[in-house]
This record gives sequence, C-alpha cells and structure tokens, in this order.
Amino acid sequence: MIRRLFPQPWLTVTLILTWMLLVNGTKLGSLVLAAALGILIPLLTKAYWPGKPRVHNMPALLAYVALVIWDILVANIVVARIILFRRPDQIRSAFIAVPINLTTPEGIAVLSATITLTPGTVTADMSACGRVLLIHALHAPDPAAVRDEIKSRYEARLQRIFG
Amino acid sequence: MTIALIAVLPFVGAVFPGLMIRAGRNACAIVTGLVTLTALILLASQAPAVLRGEVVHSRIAWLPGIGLNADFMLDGLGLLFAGLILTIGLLVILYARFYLAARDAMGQFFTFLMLFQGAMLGIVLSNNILLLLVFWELTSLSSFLLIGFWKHLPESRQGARMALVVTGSGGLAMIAGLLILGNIAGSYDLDVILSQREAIQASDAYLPALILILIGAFTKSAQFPFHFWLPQAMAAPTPVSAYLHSATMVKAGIFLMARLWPVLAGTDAWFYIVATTGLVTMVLGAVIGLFKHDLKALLAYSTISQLGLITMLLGFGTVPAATAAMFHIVNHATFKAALFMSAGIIDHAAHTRDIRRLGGLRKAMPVTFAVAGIAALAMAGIPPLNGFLSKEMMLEEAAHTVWGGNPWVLPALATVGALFSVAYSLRLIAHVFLRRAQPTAGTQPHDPGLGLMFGPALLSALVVAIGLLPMATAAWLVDASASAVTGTAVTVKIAHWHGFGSVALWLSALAIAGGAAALFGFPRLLRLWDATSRPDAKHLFDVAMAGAVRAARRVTDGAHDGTVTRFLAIATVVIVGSGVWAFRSGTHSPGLRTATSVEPVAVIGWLVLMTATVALLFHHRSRLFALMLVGIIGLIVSVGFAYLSAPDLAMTQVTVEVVTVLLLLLALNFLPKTTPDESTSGRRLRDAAIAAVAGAGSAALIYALMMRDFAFPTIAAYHLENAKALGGGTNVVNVILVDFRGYDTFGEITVLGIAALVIFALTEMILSAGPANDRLMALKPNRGDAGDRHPLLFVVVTRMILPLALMVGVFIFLRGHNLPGGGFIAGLIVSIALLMQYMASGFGWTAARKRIEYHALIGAGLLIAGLAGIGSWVFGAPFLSSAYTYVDLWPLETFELATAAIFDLGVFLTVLGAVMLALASLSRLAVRSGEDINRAPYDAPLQER
Amino acid sequence: MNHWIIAPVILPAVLAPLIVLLMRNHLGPQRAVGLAGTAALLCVAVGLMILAGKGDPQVYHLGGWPAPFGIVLVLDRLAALMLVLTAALALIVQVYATVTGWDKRGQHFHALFLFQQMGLNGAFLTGDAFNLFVFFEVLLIASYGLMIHAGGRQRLRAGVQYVAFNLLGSTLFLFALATVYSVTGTLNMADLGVKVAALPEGDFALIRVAAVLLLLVFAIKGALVPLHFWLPATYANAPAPVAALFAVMTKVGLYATLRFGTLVFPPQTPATGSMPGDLLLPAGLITLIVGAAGVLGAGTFSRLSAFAAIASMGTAFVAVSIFTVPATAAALYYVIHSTLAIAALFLVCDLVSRQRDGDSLRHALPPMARGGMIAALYLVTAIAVAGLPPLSGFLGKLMILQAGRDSAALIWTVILVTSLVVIVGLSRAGSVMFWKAHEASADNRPRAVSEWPAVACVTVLLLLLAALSVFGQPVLEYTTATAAQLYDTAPYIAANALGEQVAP
Amino acid sequence: MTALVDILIALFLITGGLFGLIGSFGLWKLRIPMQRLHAPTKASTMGVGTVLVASMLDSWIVHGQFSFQEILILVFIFLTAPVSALYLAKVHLHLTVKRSDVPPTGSGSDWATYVTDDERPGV
Amino acid sequence: MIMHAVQFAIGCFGIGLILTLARALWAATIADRILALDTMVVNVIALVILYGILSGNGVNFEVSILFAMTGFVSTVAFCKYLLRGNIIE
Amino acid sequence: MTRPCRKGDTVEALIALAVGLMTAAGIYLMLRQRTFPVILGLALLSYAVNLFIFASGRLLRNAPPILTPGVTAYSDPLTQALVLTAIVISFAMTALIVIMALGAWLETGDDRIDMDPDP
Ligand code: NA
Ligand code: NA
Repeated sequence: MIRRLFPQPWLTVTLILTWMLLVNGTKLGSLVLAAALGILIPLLTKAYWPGKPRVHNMPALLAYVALVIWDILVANIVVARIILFRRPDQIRSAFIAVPINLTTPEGIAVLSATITLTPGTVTADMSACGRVLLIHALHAPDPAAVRDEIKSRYEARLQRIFG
Repeated sequence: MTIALIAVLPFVGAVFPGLMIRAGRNACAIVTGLVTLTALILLASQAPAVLRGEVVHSRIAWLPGIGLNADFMLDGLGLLFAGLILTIGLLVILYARFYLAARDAMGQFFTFLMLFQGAMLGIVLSNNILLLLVFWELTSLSSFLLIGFWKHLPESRQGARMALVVTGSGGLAMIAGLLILGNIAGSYDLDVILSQREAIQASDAYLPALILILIGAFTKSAQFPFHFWLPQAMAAPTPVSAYLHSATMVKAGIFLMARLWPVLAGTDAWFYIVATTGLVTMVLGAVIGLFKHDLKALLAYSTISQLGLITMLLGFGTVPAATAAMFHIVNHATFKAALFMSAGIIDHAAHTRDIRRLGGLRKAMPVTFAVAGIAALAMAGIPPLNGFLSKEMMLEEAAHTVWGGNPWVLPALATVGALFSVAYSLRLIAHVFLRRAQPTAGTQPHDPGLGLMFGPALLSALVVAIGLLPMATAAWLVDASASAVTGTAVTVKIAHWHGFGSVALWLSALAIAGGAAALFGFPRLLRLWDATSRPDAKHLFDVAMAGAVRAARRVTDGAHDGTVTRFLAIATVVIVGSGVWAFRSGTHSPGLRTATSVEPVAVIGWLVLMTATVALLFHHRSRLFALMLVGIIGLIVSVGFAYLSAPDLAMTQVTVEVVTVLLLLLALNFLPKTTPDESTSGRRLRDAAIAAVAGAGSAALIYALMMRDFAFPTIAAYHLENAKALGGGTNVVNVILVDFRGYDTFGEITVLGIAALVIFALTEMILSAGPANDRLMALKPNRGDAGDRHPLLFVVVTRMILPLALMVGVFIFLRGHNLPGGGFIAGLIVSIALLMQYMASGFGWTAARKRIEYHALIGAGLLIAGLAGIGSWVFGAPFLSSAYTYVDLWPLETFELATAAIFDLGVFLTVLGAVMLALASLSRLAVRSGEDINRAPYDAPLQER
Repeated sequence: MNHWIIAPVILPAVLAPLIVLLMRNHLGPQRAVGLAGTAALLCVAVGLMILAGKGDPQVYHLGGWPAPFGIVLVLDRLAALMLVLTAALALIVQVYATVTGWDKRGQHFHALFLFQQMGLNGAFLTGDAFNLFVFFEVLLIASYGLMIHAGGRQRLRAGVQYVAFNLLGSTLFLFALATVYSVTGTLNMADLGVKVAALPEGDFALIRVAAVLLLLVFAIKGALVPLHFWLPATYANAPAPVAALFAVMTKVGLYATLRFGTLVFPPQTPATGSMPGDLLLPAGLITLIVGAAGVLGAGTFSRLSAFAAIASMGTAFVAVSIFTVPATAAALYYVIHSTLAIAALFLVCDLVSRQRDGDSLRHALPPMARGGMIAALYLVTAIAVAGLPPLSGFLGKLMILQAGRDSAALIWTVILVTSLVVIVGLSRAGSVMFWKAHEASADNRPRAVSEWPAVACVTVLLLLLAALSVFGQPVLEYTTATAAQLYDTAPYIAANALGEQVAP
Repeated sequence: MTALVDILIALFLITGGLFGLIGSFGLWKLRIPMQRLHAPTKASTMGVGTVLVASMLDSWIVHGQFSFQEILILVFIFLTAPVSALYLAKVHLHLTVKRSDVPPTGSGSDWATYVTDDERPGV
Repeated sequence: MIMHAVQFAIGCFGIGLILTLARALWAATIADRILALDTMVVNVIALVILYGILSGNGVNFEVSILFAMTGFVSTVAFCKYLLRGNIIE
Repeated sequence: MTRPCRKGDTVEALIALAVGLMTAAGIYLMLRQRTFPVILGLALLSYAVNLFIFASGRLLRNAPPILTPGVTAYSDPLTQALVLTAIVISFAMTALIVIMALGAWLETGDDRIDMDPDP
C-alpha cells in the first residue's frame, strides 16, 4: 500500500523540497500542496522510471556530492589555467577507455555525469555492452592515472552507494 | 392579369415536354401545341379591346426598389408581335413534330422552344424596360440552346456561341442604354418613358442611350455590321431557323426600335444611324445572299436584307414609313417562315441543301414547289403577292427621303437591294425547282406528308390571301400596330395600283427586270464574286475571339501560374507602396516622447540579434545552421522581452521557440538538407530590394509610433487599475488573457487545437496508401548513422527531470494569475518535458506508456475552456465572466479560487494536447519509414531492477 | 444581455471538440452531430436575424467587462445577414459532402467544418478589432485543414502556398492592428470609430497607414487584385464542397471592409476621408476584369470556378467602394447571390469531375451519366454566375449599375464588358463539357454513380437563387435597412455603452 | 559585516564573470574539437553557478529575503550539462574524430556510437 | 561595490556572448556550432540573473530556468539530429 | 533611467532597427523558392511583428505589469497579451505549414514552393 502510494519515496522528498524552493518559503500551506504534488507526480511518472533505484547508503551519497562539488571547484581552476596559459600544442589530450563495474543505470549515469562535471574529463561514449566508458581528457599526460583515479575516487564510492 | 398569363404560360408549358416525352412524341408535341394554342386564345380574347385602341395592362410588383416590375401591357404593336409569335409558333411545333428524327431529344427541344416563346412574348408584352431586358437576354439564351441543339456538330456549337456572344453583348449594351433612358425619364415604365419625348431628346444622355440601345437592337436583328451571326445560326434545326431566325427573334430588335420609336425617332441621329444601317444591311444582305449555295444560308442573308429593309423604314422616322414597316413585318414572317420550312423539307427529301446539287424538284415535289414558289415570289416582290405590296410601300417611302441632302442615294440603293432580292428569290425557284435534276442528287425526293407540309402551306396561303385582299386580311392589324408605334391613329390604305405616276412602280419594275437579268447572268456574276476578295465577318470574329482567349489564357496560365514567390513579392510591394502613399498623403507631427536610454548589455544583445539575422540571410541554404540561427534569434528576442519588462512574453517565446525547432528538425529529417542555389543574382537583388524597403518601412513605422504618446488614454490603463480588484490577479497580462480578453484566448487555443487536428489528419493521409507513403517506405533512414539511439545517461537524467519539470509546470500554472506564468506556458513546459522523454527513450517505448490520448486532451481542454465560459450563464452573467474568492481552509493559508483558473486549465490541456499531437504525428512518419520500435528505454543491455 | 448572440460561436466551439473527444473514430455520429450542429446554427442565425431586424444593434459584453476594455460581440443586421448566409450555405455544402462521401476521404472533416463556421461566425459578430484577427485565424486554420482534406499532390502544394500567402496576410493584420492601437490606444471597433474621428491632425498620417494596411488585409481575404493570387490555386485544388464553402470566406474580407469602412473609417472622418473608396474602386474593377479574363482563359472547370469567384468579388467590391446606402444595399444583395452561385458552381464542378478523370476545358471528355441533368444544373448555375436574367445575378448587377450611375462610364463599362467575357467563357466551357463530349466515342461508358442526393443539394442552392430573384424586393429592403444601419453609426456606438458599467 | 558580505558577493560575481569569459574564450583558444568541448561545459557552468550563488547571497543578505530558486537552476544546469557534453562528444566521434584515435573498448563490443543499426543485436 | 562587480560580470558574460556567437558563425565543425549555442544559452542565463541583481527584482528567475531547460533540449535535439537524423525515434 | 538621448542612441532606435532587419530578412527568405526557407522567413516575420506589437505599447524598463504595492509605472500589459496570442497563433500556423510542406515533399518529391501551372 505504502509502496504503491510512494513508488519512489526519495523522489517524493526531492519534489517536496523542489516545491519549497520554487515557492521560496516554508509556509504550512505550501507544504501540504507540495506533499500532494510529491505524491501525485511520481504516480504519474512512474511508468517512465521502471526500475526501482535503491540508495543503500544515504550519508555516503551526501558525502559523494560534497566531494564532487569540491572537485569541481578545484579542478575548474586547473582547466582555467590550461585554457588561459598553456600553449595549444602543449595540451596533451587523450581518449581513455575506463572499464566499469557498476551495473545499475543510475550508478553508471552518476559516474558519467561526475566525470563530465569534474573538469578535465568528459564522458564521450559508452561501449554498446555498457561495461566501458570512453573518457576524453583535456590534458592527461598519463592516461592510466586518470583512469585509475576515476575508478578509485568515484566508482568505488558509487558502488557502495548503489550496490 | 391575362396579359401576364400569356407571357407566363409558355414558361409553365416548358415543363411539360420534358415530362410528356415519356408518353410519346405525339403527346409531347400536342401538349406543347396546346399550351401555345391556349396562349393564342387568351391573346385573341384581348384583341378586340386592343383593336378598339385600348391598351390592356397587368401589373405585378416585383422589385419596385430598383424599378423592376412585372408590368405587362398589350397594345397594337404587342398584339401584332404576340400574334406572330404564337401563330407561327403553333405551326413550327407541328412542323417540328415531323421534322425531328427519332434520335433527337424532342422533349428537350420543345422545352427550349417554349422557353424561347415565353421570353419572346415577354419582350413584346413588357411595360417595363428592365423587365424587357430580362426577357431580352432570355431570348439570347434560349436561342443559344436551340442553335446548339445538335451538340455533336461543331458548327452548331460554334454557331450557338457566336449568336450568344453577339446578341448577348448587344443585350449588355442595351442594359446601359435602357438604364440611361430610365434615368432621364425618371422611371423604367414604358408608359412614363413614352410620354417624355421632349425631355429625352433634349437630354445630353440621349445620344449615348440611343447608340447603346441601337447596338442591342442591331445585334439582335442582325444589322450590319453585326449580321454575321445569323448565317452561322443556320446550324440549328430548321424549325428553329424558321421560328427564331426569321419570323420572331430576329425581329426583337425591330420591335424594340418600334417600341421606342415615339421617343427615340425623329432626330437626325436616329435617321442617320438607323436608316443608313438598315439600307446598308438591306443591300449587303441581298447581294451576299444571291451567291450563297446553301439554301438556308441564302435564306439567312435574305432575312438579313429584309430586316435591313424594315430597319430602314423605321429609321425614316415618318408615320407612313413606320406603317410600311409594320406591314412588311407581317409579310416577311409569312413568306420567310414558309420558305425555311420548305428548305427543311427539301433538305429532308434530297438530303442536301446545296443549291448546286439540287434541281428538278418541280416534278419530284410539286406541292413543295407550289408552296415555296409562292413564298419566294412574294419575297421577290412579285405582284400580287403580299411582298409586293410592302416592298412597293418601301420604295415609295425611300423615293421621298433625302439622305445627306441627296435625294437619289436612298431610292437608288433601295432599288439595288430590291433588285438583288428579286435575283436570289428567282434563283431559288429556278435552280432548286425549275432546272433539270443535277446528276449528283442521290435518292429520289418526294413531297412529305401533311404534318410537315401543313405549316408552310398555310403560310403560303396567307401570302396569297394578304396579297390579294390586304385590306380585309391585314390592314386592321397594320393599323393597330402602326398606331401603337407612332402614337397617332393610323388608317392604312393598301392598294396594288397607284397609277403610273407612282415612282415605286417604276423602281419596282426596274428591280424585277434587273433581278431577272442578274439570274440570267448568274454564272458570270458568280465568277466575279468568287474572284473578289472581301472581309469575312465570321473570320474576323473568330480571329478576335481567338485573340481574346489567348489574352485570357495569358491571365490564367501566365499571370496565375502558381509562382507564389512572385505573388508574395507583388503583395509585399503593394503593401509597402500603399503604406508609404498613405503616410505621405496625411499630416504627420513627430513624436515628443522621451526616448529610453540604452545600456551596454542591451547593445550586446542587439548586436547578437542583428548579426545572427544577417548571418541567417547568408547561410540560409544550409538548413540545419539556419535553424540554429533562428534559435539564436528567438533566444535574443525572448531575452529582449525579459529586458523590456515582459517576463510572460519571454517565457512563452523561448518555449514556443524550442518546440518549433524540434518540429522543424523532425521535418528536416525527411526534407533536403540544403537549399539549392538557384536564384539568379538579379532575382536576389530584386528580392533584397523588396525586403529592404519593407524592412525600412516597418522600422520607420514602429519608430514613429514609439516616439509619440497615445492620442487618447489607452484601455490598458483600465486593465492595470482593475486587474486586482475585479480580476483577482496581479499579473495583469495573465488577467487580460484569461479574463478581460479571455475570449481572444479562447479563439487562440481553438486555433492551436485545430492546427493539431489538421496535422494529425495530414499525417494519417500521408500514412495511408499513396505516393507519400511509398516514398516514406522507400526511405532507409539511419544507414550509416551513429548508433546508440537512447544513451543511458540521457535516459536516466530525463527520468529525474520529468517529475521536476512537471513540478515546475504546476508551479508556473498556479502562480500565473499573480506572477509570470499561466496555463499556456505551463502547458508548453510539460510538453517539453514529455518531448524530452520521447527523445530520450524513443517513440515506441514512451508512447506505450502514455495514458491519455492527445486528441482527448485537446477535446477536453477546449471543452473545459468553453464550459468554464458557459458556466457563467448559470449565474446570469455573460460568457467567460469570472469570479474569484478567497478560501480559508486549514491547514492551508488563505488562497484564491478563481473561475478563470478553470479556463486556464482548459488552455493548459489544449496546449499540451496540441503540441504533443503535432510532434507525435511527425514522429509517426519516422516510425513508418522503417524504424524499428524500441522496447527498452535505452540501448545498453542493462537490467532494470 | 441576450446569450443567444454568442451561440453561433459557442455551439460549434463545443460540438467540434465533442466530436474530437468522443467520436473521432466513428463517422456516423460525426455526421449526425456535425449536420445537427450546422442545422442548429442555421436556426440560431435565423432567430438572430429576426432579433436584429427589430431595431438597434445589440451588444454582448464578454465576461461582463465594459466596452472598450473587454471584448464585445455586436449583433446588427449585417452580422445577422452574414450568419444566416454562412449557416445556410454550410448546411447545404455539408449535406453534399456527406452524401457524396467527401467527408470520409480524410480525418476530422465535420469537426473542421464546425470550426470553420465558428471562425466565420466569430468574425461576423465581433466588435473588437483584435478579436477579429483571432477569428480570422480560426477560420483560416480550419480552412487550411479543409483545403487539404483528402490530400493529393497538387492539393498539398497548393495548400502550402495558400498557408504561406495567408501567413503574410496575418502578419500584415498584426502590423496594422498594432499601428491602430499605438495611435488610438483602443481596440474596440465602436471606440475606434469615435477615436479616429477625433484624432489630432498630427496623427493623420499614421492612422492612414493603419487604415490602408487593414484594407489590404481585407483585400487579401476578399481576393482583390493584386492580392488575389492565392485564390485560383486554392479554390481549384480544394475539395469541391470545401471550395463551395470558401465562397463565403472571401466575403469575410468584404464584410470587414464594409464594417471598417463605415464604422471606423467612414467617408466623413477627416483623417481618412474618401481614401477607402478611392482605393477600392479601381481595385474592384481590375479584379473584375482579371476574374472575367480568367473565366475565359481557364483550362479547367475548377479554375474557371475560382476565377468566377474572383470576378464576383470584384463586382461586390465595386459596389462597396461607392459607400452609399443604395450601393451597399446592392453590394449585400450581390454578396448573397454570388456566395450561393459560386458555391453552386463548385458543386456542379464536382458533379462533372467525379464522373471523369479531370475537368479539363481544353479537350473534350466522354459524356456523362445523367449528363442532361448535370448540364441543366450547369446552365442554371452559369446563368446565375454570369449575371444573366432572370436570376439574382442580373438583379444584383442592375442594382449595382443603378447605384454606380455617378461614375457610370467607368463602372458600367467594366461591369457590362466583363459580363460578356464571363458569358463567353461559361458558354465555351459548357459547350466543351456537355456538347463537345458527344463528339467523343460513346463506348466510353461513364462511371455509374448515384447522384440524386448530390443533385438535390445543388438544386436547393439554385432554388435559393430563384427565391432570391422572386423575393428580390424583401431582400433588397432588408439589405437597404442593413446599409442604412451601417451608415448610421450612432446607435452602434451607443449600444457599446463605452466606458459604462455593464448591466447584467 | 555588510561590507564583508558585499566583498564576498562581489568576489563571487567577479569569479563567475571570469569563469564565464574563460569558458567562451576556450571555444576560440583550443585547437582540437574535442578539447573545445571542455571549456564551456566546465567554465561556463561554473561561472553561472557562481553568479547564482552570488544572487542568492545578494537577496538573502542585502535584501533580507531568502531566495532558493537559484538552487533549482543550478541543479538543472548541473543535471543537464553532462548530457549535452555526451551528445556533443558523440557528434565529434561520429563526424570528426578519426576512428584510429579512439582506443578499443577491450570488452568485446564496440563503442555505442559506432554500432550502427545493422549491427545492433535484436534489430 | 556589488553593482560594480555586477557590471563587471555583465561585461564578462557579454563578451562571452559575442565570442560564442562568433564561434557559432565561424566554426570548424557543426558540433562546434552547437557547442557555441549551448554556451550562449548559459551566458544568457548568467546575464539574466545578473540583470536581476542589478535591477533588484526577481521575476526573471522563471525565465532563466526555462532558458536552461530549452537550451538543453535544443542542444540535445541538434546533436541527435546529426547523429541519427530522427530526433524522436 | 530616462535622460534626453540622441536619436541613434536609444532603445527605441535599436528596437526599430531590429524590427526592420528581421522584417527584411523574413521577407527575403519568404521570397525563396523552397518551402524550408519560406517557413524560416515566415517565422522571422512573426518575430518581427511580435516585437512590433510589443513596441507599439511603448517601451518601459523594469516595469513588468505585475501589480506591486507602491509601484505606479507599468509597461503596457495589453500589447503583451496581444503578443502572447500572436505567438501562439503563429506557432500553430508554423507547425501546420511545416507538416504541409513535408507532406507536399513526400507526395511529390519536390520542395519548391512554386507550382507548375495547371494544364
Ligand atoms: Na500568463
Ligand atoms: Na481567405
């Protein structure tokens, strides 16, 4: 019953949060409406989200987000430096194949997004079987190191989160 | 009412032949005849009064607003003509019964004939010139139908058309003439008009009216130079020739001249135009007639000539001449109808009408010989037959008429005309009957039965009777009609002998002798005739016609050749030109508004916009790039809206923009990817010039408008003032959309809904069997295209965005009344979110999960919007009246409940349904073109848990 | 406020979505509801006509908002007349489309048909300039759908042209409306009448621009040369019943011209003066000439019919351009006539071409089954179209000639000469289609199709024309009263109750 | 305090502006198409993010009212940027990158972009 | 000070806007054009937000979020068109 | 915000020029021979006219017609509402002409907008 009413409880929470962001306030009335929408909308859209993504470790997810934000901040400066100061012919770009162990679509998606958002790398493609990501690194004199960092710094954490 | 009844009876009777033809040809003819007979009897019942000098009237108001009434009158002139029409009509019906072949559609024939009869009676009985016009044109029409009766013959069709064109155009001229006449007289009633001779002849408009009316009369009565249609009309069945083209219809012009004689005649203009035309026609017709080998053509030219004679008499403008004209009308009707019918008999019997192949019929067809011989002698004006009497009168009048100060011209030429009349009449008798049978003649001809013979025989008998006893048989009718024409009591004295002092006698003798001599020397004359080149009126007509048609085709095929780009160019030039003209022809005071200062950021945006627009002009042939540039332009325009205090506009613009781009991309998938470079530089220059002028015009206009203040306080002030208090919202734009001008929005979403329906219908059409579908099936899309239709990352992100976007949609919808947003933008946002879903996971997968038909969304949306409007009726308020209230409902804070929100919901649903239906329809085309339907949301083989 | 005034818009606006919502896959109910809807519209229109005949214009304040701030509908004699004309024609044409099966050759015919009527009725009723634009668009977009109904290559390509041309027209309309608003600050037509008349002289140039642009918009709709180019391809390629219905569409342009020319830019208004008439007269005359030439030169019957439609618009606009009560009365009479006559012509065209593979006039096609009957219908229709007596076309032209006597030399010459050209064109066409056909071999058996219901529809149209002729006087009286009402703008403006609160 | 906050906000704004400029500048500076992909997906995103934070701070501290809506924009941009980048990269792979420059997957199946419809199993 | 910073940022993003437009017009590959377009939208969003700070009203927030949403959709659509021809398959 | 400006230095002038250029470009594209550029041209024309309508209500910066206590100056809400209506309608029309052009192309394999003359 509860499962049927809340097919994706985290989505419901997110939506309620979103609504509060939208209306820019915390009035009770808004909360009631937000709750109603938070229940209604997942019911409407659940057909388009057939799998049941399960987050095993919520704190780990939050920690992951914090990590990524930090990485974005730091690495942006790196990229800015490359763009501004490095001579074009000194930029060592490379395609890197990164085999992955993640199996859930959400996990893979988050990993791909992370790779793109953290500066210096872009997820360029995935193998047809879904087990290898193609990464393009803006400046990677040592491609293997990049691959290893992705696997250790992000994928390992995500495996803990999405299982 | 009897008079009106007489005119109406044939029209009623026109219905019967068509119906009775199933009962047999006899029944058909009898009914037709009975109707005519009834009308004749009715006419006879009125005759005594008319002969006493009374004018019988019947009046029915029809369109008094324009002076057109069904007013009829019967006077002597009418009696003469109506009598002719009905009497000869009766004989023609009898004749036609036996003349028409079994394969001819007799019912149709008699129907047309009765239509004609009614129209003709209408002309002669009208007491209203507009009514007369009505009947006048009807005779042209029915004549057209009757000439074209043998529709398989090209000459019938051509003859019919020519007759229609000539008499029709005359009729149109006459409309103008009669309208002018009516304007001068202040009435279209003949009574009134005929009493205003002085006013009419003194008017400046007299001459144009006269000329226009005469064009009508001359065309109808085949007067030179409009005579050429009549010989062509001989393609009609002979009863038609006898009836319309000799006895009655061609005399309509004569009738009109006679009818208006009291007010139009008597001026120099009248004399010189009418008498001269008549004279020329008489001579010319007679000369040409002599050399015609087709029996009916000879008769046609003789008719032209005789009509010329009558016209000339009317043109003299004197009472005796008019009287003679009346008498000749009667005589001509009798002998010419008899001759035409005889010609038809000969044609039937000998299977040819070619005089050169005829001969010796005196023995083979003695009765016909007698009948036709008498009629032809009358036509020649041989005493004591009736033709002699009237021709004598004509020569007498001609002899006393001075033309252009010269007393000889008229009598001389009239005698020439008479001479040739004698010649062709004698030729007819001699060549057809008297000379030996020609070797080329095929079958053995013989006299027909009584059915065919009765009509001509009776007419020939009349020829003789009138000839012998004119005072007893015809004088009363001539008196009555001549009195009616001239407006003075006429008592005619018709005699065979006026003594040797009569000029006419000598002229007559001269004509007969000369005619006989001409016949004697005919072969030599014929050679001479054949050797002279002369303008052929028919040929000239055909050339003119062909030229007109060619010119017309230049209009249809040349100017309207489907080159819409030229049409648009013309339209643009006209629009800009008119606008400039309108501006320059009015006073303009420059605006005094303070301009808005500009900030650098605005200049940057403006530069981007201008650059992108110019770039679009140069790169438009690369379609994808062009689309991107349009996207940039749209983006900047919407930022501009935001910058200039129009957030609602910005939101609408940008969302509509992206949907449009998606739509165009979907279409571009099938269309060519580039536009070929096919304009010449000249053309590009032309288009650029047009575009530049249009652009300059619009820029100047908006600048002039922006820089001035409104001339009056705007209605928008009211909207700003009352949006909150009366409309319950603070977003005034939204309050206008759903309330002040909700009706506009209602129409607008209807447009959107219809567009989607049409797109759907068109998709169905393309997908159903046909060349489009074949082309679709033949397309092999995606060969060599990249793989990965549905990348996993996109799919997962879309899953997260969809609920968020729905949330945003609801938010935008709910707050729209007070802050930027509303049903329309919300509908677009939700559409875009759904479209994203389609793009991410594909058509098949997404459509399979769709719960509601988009059709239903549109229908429901429009209905909800409509019903929200209708709902106000319950409260006695007008359509789309709104109400709002504040509701306190724990635990919610006070919120507003407005009926306008229901209307906005309708807007939302319609927009959503329409956008989705439109794009889904386009996607279906791609599915049809051989795409496989995806069953998984993404291509990577991962397991969803 | 009388709610019936809005019924001609609401009824189709509700029925059409209902059809889409509930019966989009069932032709039978579609037909039933569609026809019933149109019949009901006719009844409503007749009722409104009676209502309008009783006196001054009646105003419907939408949403209860006072004019000029909200949108109003105004029912006057002219509006009522156009409503009745539209509904009557629509009913006949819709029955024709149903009995001939035209309606099942594509999707959504009846819904679009109702929407088309909604657009037309809305345009005739509205008293608001921008709302006129909106309903122009409603009727246009429905017409796009109807025009390409049943598909086909030529039809689609012609459809694209039609839409493209009209999009230019719609854009122009917006330019014009923005200019109008920008000068006067109002959109209500009655208010515009008041404001334009009171404009300071410095605004004359700009309002003249607006007036001209508006006239051009209406000229596009009314197919006035040189803005008529969209019409031949559109009408000739549209399904015949649709083309027949379109006969009333061009009249929207004429209606709007009349409305604006009498209410907003009447001859006595200083800013625009006689400008509308000065522009319309030559345009109308040239239109008439082009239309007539087209009738003579057309290569197919359908194109001939299209050019006949253009010619009829020319004639009507000539009458409108005179801007006097008798001339306008004549114009309106002629509008009724020409709408029915042109519609009949297109239906006859359909009767002809459905038995043959085409409707060429350049070479003869085999004879038709019941060719005599069809020929007779053609004959009567041609008489009507050519303006020959005794049918109403002749009477209408007589009225126009009488009303145009002040510039007789020009108007009369053009009208009469073009009449002749049209007569020639129609007689040539008829001769080829019905007479020359018998020259062709008879063993070419025509397709046997049951035509009686279709023939009956055409006959009804022709009977209406006959009635228009026989009862010319009462009709002329109505149109005269209508014209008089148009030129007496005070009651119209008063009925709008500008600036006053609306009594519920 | 206010001055400090002002400085902070100004710092955010200046940083944002610079990042935004660098992102757009990278489009011109970088030579190889795939390299150019990095500039805007990072720097511009970063730039607009910083500006959004500044805006939030501004309305919170300067105008005294919370404005969280910016977070939503931020979330949206960060959610979508990887997808845009992925698609752009795929376009490069498909149209400009030499096949030989891309390393093998090492997993038996090719990169998804290179698997045409004909080769895809189950089609 | 904030206002000056805002003006500075506006200047940066403004120049960025011009740079991206120029890139869209003169691009080596079609993907570069799309990329430039995408970046342009981001710049525009920044400008809208900055202008909001400058003028002190927040109504343009919704405009920004719509720009973000539509910019994304068009970028993906253009790419998908280039990759597959059909953007909804 | 307003100060006396030179003629070429005003938002009004910029808007007028933008309207003019977009109109011109729209017309130029509308006169091309293929359906696609014609459609683009019509779209551009509709941008131009939307801006025209909008500007015809006069320009006012930082004055969105959202009623706010204490604020008295608002930009003209009516023209904005009119533009909204016009945008929607022109979207509907564009969508329709796009699919019609596509249908014509599929039917005939020809995307020229000019037709061959009738027989
Ligand atoms: Na809104
Ligand atoms: Na139209």
